Amino acid sequence: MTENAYLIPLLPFIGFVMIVFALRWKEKVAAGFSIAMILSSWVFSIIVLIETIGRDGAPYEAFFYITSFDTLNFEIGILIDSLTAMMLIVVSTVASCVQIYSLGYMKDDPRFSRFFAYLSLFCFSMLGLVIANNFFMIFIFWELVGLTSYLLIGFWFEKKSASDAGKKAFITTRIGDLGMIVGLLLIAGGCGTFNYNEIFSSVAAGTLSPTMLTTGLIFLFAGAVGKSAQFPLHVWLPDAMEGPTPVSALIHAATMVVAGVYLVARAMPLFESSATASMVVAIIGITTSVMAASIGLVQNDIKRVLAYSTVSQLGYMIMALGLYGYDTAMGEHSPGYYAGTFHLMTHAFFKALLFLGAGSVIHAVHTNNIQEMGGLLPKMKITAWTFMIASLSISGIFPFAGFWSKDEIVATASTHPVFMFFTLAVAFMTAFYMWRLCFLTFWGKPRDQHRFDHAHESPRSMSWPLAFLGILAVGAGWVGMPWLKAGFASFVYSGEAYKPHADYMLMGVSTVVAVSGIGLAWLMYAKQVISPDKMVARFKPIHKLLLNKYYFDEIYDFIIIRPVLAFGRYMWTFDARIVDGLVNGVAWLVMIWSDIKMWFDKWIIDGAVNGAGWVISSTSSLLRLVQTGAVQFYALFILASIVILAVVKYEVVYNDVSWPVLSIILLAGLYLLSLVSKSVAEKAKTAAAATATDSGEEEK
Amino acid sequence: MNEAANPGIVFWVLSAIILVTGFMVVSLKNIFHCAIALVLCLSGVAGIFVLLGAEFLAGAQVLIYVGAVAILMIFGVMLTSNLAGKKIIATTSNAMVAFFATVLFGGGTIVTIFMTDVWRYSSESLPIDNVMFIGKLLMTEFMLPFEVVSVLLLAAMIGAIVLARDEES
Amino acid sequence: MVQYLTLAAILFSIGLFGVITRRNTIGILMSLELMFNAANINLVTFNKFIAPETLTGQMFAIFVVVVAAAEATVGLAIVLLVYRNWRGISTDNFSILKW
Amino acid sequence: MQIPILSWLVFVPLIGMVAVMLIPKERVSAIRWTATIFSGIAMILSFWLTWEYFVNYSDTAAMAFVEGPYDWIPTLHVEYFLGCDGISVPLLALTGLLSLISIIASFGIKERVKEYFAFFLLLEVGMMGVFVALDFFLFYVFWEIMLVPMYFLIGIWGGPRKEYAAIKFFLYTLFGSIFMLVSILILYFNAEPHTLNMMTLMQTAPGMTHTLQMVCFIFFFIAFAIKVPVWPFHTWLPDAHVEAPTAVSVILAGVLLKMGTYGMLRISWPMFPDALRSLSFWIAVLGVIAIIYGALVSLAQKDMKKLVAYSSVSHMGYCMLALAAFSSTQAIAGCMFQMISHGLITGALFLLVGVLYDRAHTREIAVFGGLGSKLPIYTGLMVFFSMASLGLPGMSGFISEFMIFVGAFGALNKTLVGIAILGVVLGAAYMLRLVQNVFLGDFNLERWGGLTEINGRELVTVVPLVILTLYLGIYPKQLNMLMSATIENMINLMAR
Repeated sequence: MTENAYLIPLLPFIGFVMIVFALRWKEKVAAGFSIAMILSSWVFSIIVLIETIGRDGAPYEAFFYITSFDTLNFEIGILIDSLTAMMLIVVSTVASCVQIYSLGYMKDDPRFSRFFAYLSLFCFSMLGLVIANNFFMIFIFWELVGLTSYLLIGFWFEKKSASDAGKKAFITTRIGDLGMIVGLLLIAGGCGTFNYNEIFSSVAAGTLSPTMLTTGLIFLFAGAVGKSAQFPLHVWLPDAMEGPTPVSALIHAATMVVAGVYLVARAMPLFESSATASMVVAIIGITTSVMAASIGLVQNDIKRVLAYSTVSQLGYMIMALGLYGYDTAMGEHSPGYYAGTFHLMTHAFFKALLFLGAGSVIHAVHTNNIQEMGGLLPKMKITAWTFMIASLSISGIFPFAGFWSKDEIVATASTHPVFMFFTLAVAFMTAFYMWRLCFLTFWGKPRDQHRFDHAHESPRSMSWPLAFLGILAVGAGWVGMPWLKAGFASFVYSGEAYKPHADYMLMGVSTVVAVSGIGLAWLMYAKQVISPDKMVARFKPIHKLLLNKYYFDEIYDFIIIRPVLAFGRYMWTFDARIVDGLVNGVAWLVMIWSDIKMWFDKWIIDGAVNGAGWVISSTSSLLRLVQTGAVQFYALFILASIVILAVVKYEVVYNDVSWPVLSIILLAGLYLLSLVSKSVAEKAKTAAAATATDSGEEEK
Repeated sequence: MNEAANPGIVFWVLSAIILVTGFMVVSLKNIFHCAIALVLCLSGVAGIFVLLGAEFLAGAQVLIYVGAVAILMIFGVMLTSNLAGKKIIATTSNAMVAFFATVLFGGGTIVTIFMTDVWRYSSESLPIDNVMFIGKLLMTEFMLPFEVVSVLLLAAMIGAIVLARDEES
Repeated sequence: MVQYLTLAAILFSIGLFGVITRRNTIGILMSLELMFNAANINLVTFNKFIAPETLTGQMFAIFVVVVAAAEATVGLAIVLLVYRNWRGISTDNFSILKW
Repeated sequence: MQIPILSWLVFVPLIGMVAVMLIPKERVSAIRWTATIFSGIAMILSFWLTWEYFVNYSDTAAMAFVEGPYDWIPTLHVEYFLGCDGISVPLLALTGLLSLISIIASFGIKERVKEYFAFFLLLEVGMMGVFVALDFFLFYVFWEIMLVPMYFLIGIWGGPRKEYAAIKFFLYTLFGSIFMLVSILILYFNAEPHTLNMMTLMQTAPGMTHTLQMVCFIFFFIAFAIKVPVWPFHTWLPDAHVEAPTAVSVILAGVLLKMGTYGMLRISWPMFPDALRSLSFWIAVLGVIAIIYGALVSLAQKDMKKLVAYSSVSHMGYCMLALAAFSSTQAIAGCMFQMISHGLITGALFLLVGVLYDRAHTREIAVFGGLGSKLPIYTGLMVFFSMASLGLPGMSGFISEFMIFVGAFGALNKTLVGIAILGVVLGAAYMLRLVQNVFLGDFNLERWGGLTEINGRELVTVVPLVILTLYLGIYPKQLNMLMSATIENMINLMAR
């Protein structure tokens, strides 16, 4: 199966093409086909995973060149190693669940089949991204997932906020992509190849200077920052929640946003060589994590809380990977790589579950605002329980999946005190805001009776995927238990095998932190021992800052978007006024010049011309007499001219006459001509009379 | 050679007739008389042709010019002009100038003829059977011009009919 | 031979004079015939005295006669037409070359 | 002796023009179909030529299908000399395709149909001619031939300010042509023996003194830069595009702009390598300015056509950047790709804007909104080409831009190229703004309820462009193979 792994991304693509060109009008068939395709991909992914485990994670690579310029080859190929196999499973599993879930969620949407087409296209792009064997190809799919994300966020494009969010997502991630291009150009261009393994070996051989490598890696990481919504490009992800909830679950929680993490993990052999770049990665990661978690504390939109939670968790993973790179560069062992990828997987499952659960809730109560929910537990049992399982998981409670992966992250950070502090702070905040969400949504009394009455459990197409993901949210972490001999760590490890060991001390600390977070939330929102309002009042400035998300949007709007737009307008004015004005000015000058010339022409040149014209016209009015219009007269004139010319010629040729003689002859000729004119004048006089007499005679 | 130097008395008589009648053609006021003079003049030219050994041409001259063209002219005169017998100013007002110019032209030409004293006379004589020779030539060497000229005549004929036709008929 | 040529020259001049001065269109045509005949005399003369063996001169003369005949026919037809349109054939009537 | 296919290619449209002129002007549909058939023949010829070239000649850099040199005006050493190689063949095919498409897209023209199509075919003659001429005189003649029909096409069938636009276009181009003529004369008199043969001059011209090279280079550059158009010679372009009828805009963007870059690549770059080396940095600067400037100005546009027009400025800036990186195969190949793909994409965008304009009689972005729900196919196509325009992978624009970045990054100042890459983001910004404001958001049923979906004829014009855009984006290998030998040769020439 590994040889045919290209089928895994290709099947959803077939689904996309079929829906667009053939099945568009048959909604059910379209959805069914799409789901069938992604399920096949899922099955294949499992087979690939098993085969990869069988190979002990040895990479399998196959590719062909699409074209090459000079020595630079552009290739399309697949690389199956443990990381890829794991990603394939994650993506196809979540995608399958989400697609099935969408059957119910999008049931009455007028663009139902289009939704599935987009989802299929996304699955194709995402699977292609993870299966790629070179940076060129990853960049292609990187952009394609961006496109599908754009299309899906703006799926309900009649809403201005949705289309705005789509645009924002696309452009913000594109800013990151810009960095990624530069990074690729620096690294791949420097090495003369795009292929992962060739680049890795080339860098290991020291082709690139350390500065170049560090710069390139930081730029490359910019791509990950954009895609994984890291600080400072995180602003698009919360807005992206305008998209349909399954989309948020699939793209903006489980898969596309982890592409950045995947990229860092994929490029880890490079980061291992650059401590600076790795440190930048780690710092960005933890900054994001803290910032997003703190914003998540106060948000009231259920999906936005989850979005900030996603950002925060992604920051976790990035930090772990960065710390791993740093430690390795420093020659120390670190579980960071394993921790980051492991958390990536578990997070994908429980976050997808959270989103789908949130979607189920929204589906039931038709609002996003958690302040208007409450007490939904009895009405939506499956949703509520799976949601709470996922919350436990994300909070890091034993033995849920999140516990194992988060524990490894804490272990990674444990050697760096500052990171350790913030990591635990984030863990605390995460537990708090997740359980704030749970308590406000499912516990207590309904705060909006009307919505509560309306609420109901979702259809089976929606609840079954929840249940399935719920199982994964519990069990997915068990593959990474530190006591396993050949667990996740040994599978995914890229360098020398890392033997995870159970550090009960750290486990204890993180559990305490998580439980205290949950406890605080319980006190505030379930027991209501501590009034949230009082807390808000006490920390008013901070609360306001957090509620407004540190004013990032406003700041960007103020320092980037408006200036760029204004600059554009200014440039346009510049274009129309100055550049074009210059051209028109030149034209104007030419016009002025021609005006001057015209004056000159009119009075000086025209004067001369008119003078000449006057002379000519008076002469010609004399000569006009010659033009009698009578053919005979012309004949006579010709005859006379022949005679004169003949005489002149004769004299010159035979007699060699001098000019005086000639002039006499010419005078004679002139006399002849004057005779002619005279006769003409007479004729002119008589002509009228003659015709008069003629006609008179005729009448007789 | 001798003949070239002295054309003989017949020539002079014919020349006189031609010139006098020719002058009458251009100067008489009655156009009908002019036509009669033209007939005489052309007959004289036919005589000159005989003198020059061009018997066939002389015949053709009589037939075509005297017989056809002149008669055509007379018909033309009679058809177009009801003034056939009337006297009007025959010449245009250019007459004096024209006369002067023509005299100069003709004089110049004659002077040129006489001044050219080296005519390359041929020693041979005309073929005896003049007419047959012309016939042969027409059918061989001048075949194309002959045909062309036939077409021209035909065209002229048709053209004349078309032009002269009354619109009503 | 010069005598013949002189005769032709004079005849030609007479014809030319006629062409220029005749008022009557038919008169002009007649004068034209005179000029043609003058030319023919020249052709035949040269044929006889300069190149008798080929008869080319006579041939040319014949063609001139034919062409002249054609010209006369067409010319007269035109005159008839003019007559019908202008009710007269005096050249004073049509100085339409002048505009 | 093989068939003189290049001559046929050039003169088939001319025959078509004569045929169109012979048809009575009332028989409108006969005129349309005659024009279609003749440009169709030209297109088939150009495709066949491309195929033949691909099969038989693509591995050599020499001119193929050469005709001549035959003496034409021997006293001036002017020759009739045609030929094509890897850089002209794809452009010929593009010209053939876009001409046919434009003619089909012009079926909606109602007034003075006969003159319109006659001019259009004459325009095609000029375009084809420029790409195959190997004699400077011939080149110049074809170059100028195009001006006349273009002037009338804009000036008669254009929008409200058509006269202004037409005259501006005409004067601008003529201004450039004069410089070109002077430069050609300098080349002519400096060659010993005097010649106008490009192939000969290609060998001798680099031997000229540096000063003279600079003069010639700059003069040629002005002529070509106006056509491209390079900032700051671009101001004719928005006016001409906005006022021109749809099909003429397509040709203008699709082919005419390419003649500038083609001229640079064919003439000034290999002929004056010394001057090129001295000036390449500044050319790159101009390119980067064009990229950023064009994108920023696009961002501020209110008129769709103007937006696309300014995006052309930006996209052709990439070509200039690539040309500045003359030592890199990737850059030059990228430049060729960009020429082709810009022709396809921008051509299609103009067609699509024209489709909407035909129905709505306005092109103002702000008055539309939410068309996505009413016109799904049209929206799909428009979004497709917007994505192609902003360089989405899988479409031809991505390949070219990426190639240019790779090449330029290696050969030029990295900061400069980094700034140029900003254009990618700005490109996304203005295209997405267009898409959002026109197709997304609320639909004004009252005002636009009567809009009809894109019809069959219009689909016929756009779909080939979709296919080619995808084909070149997914499988660029064949086009690359077609050009690679020639490009290698070009680079060697430039490196002299």
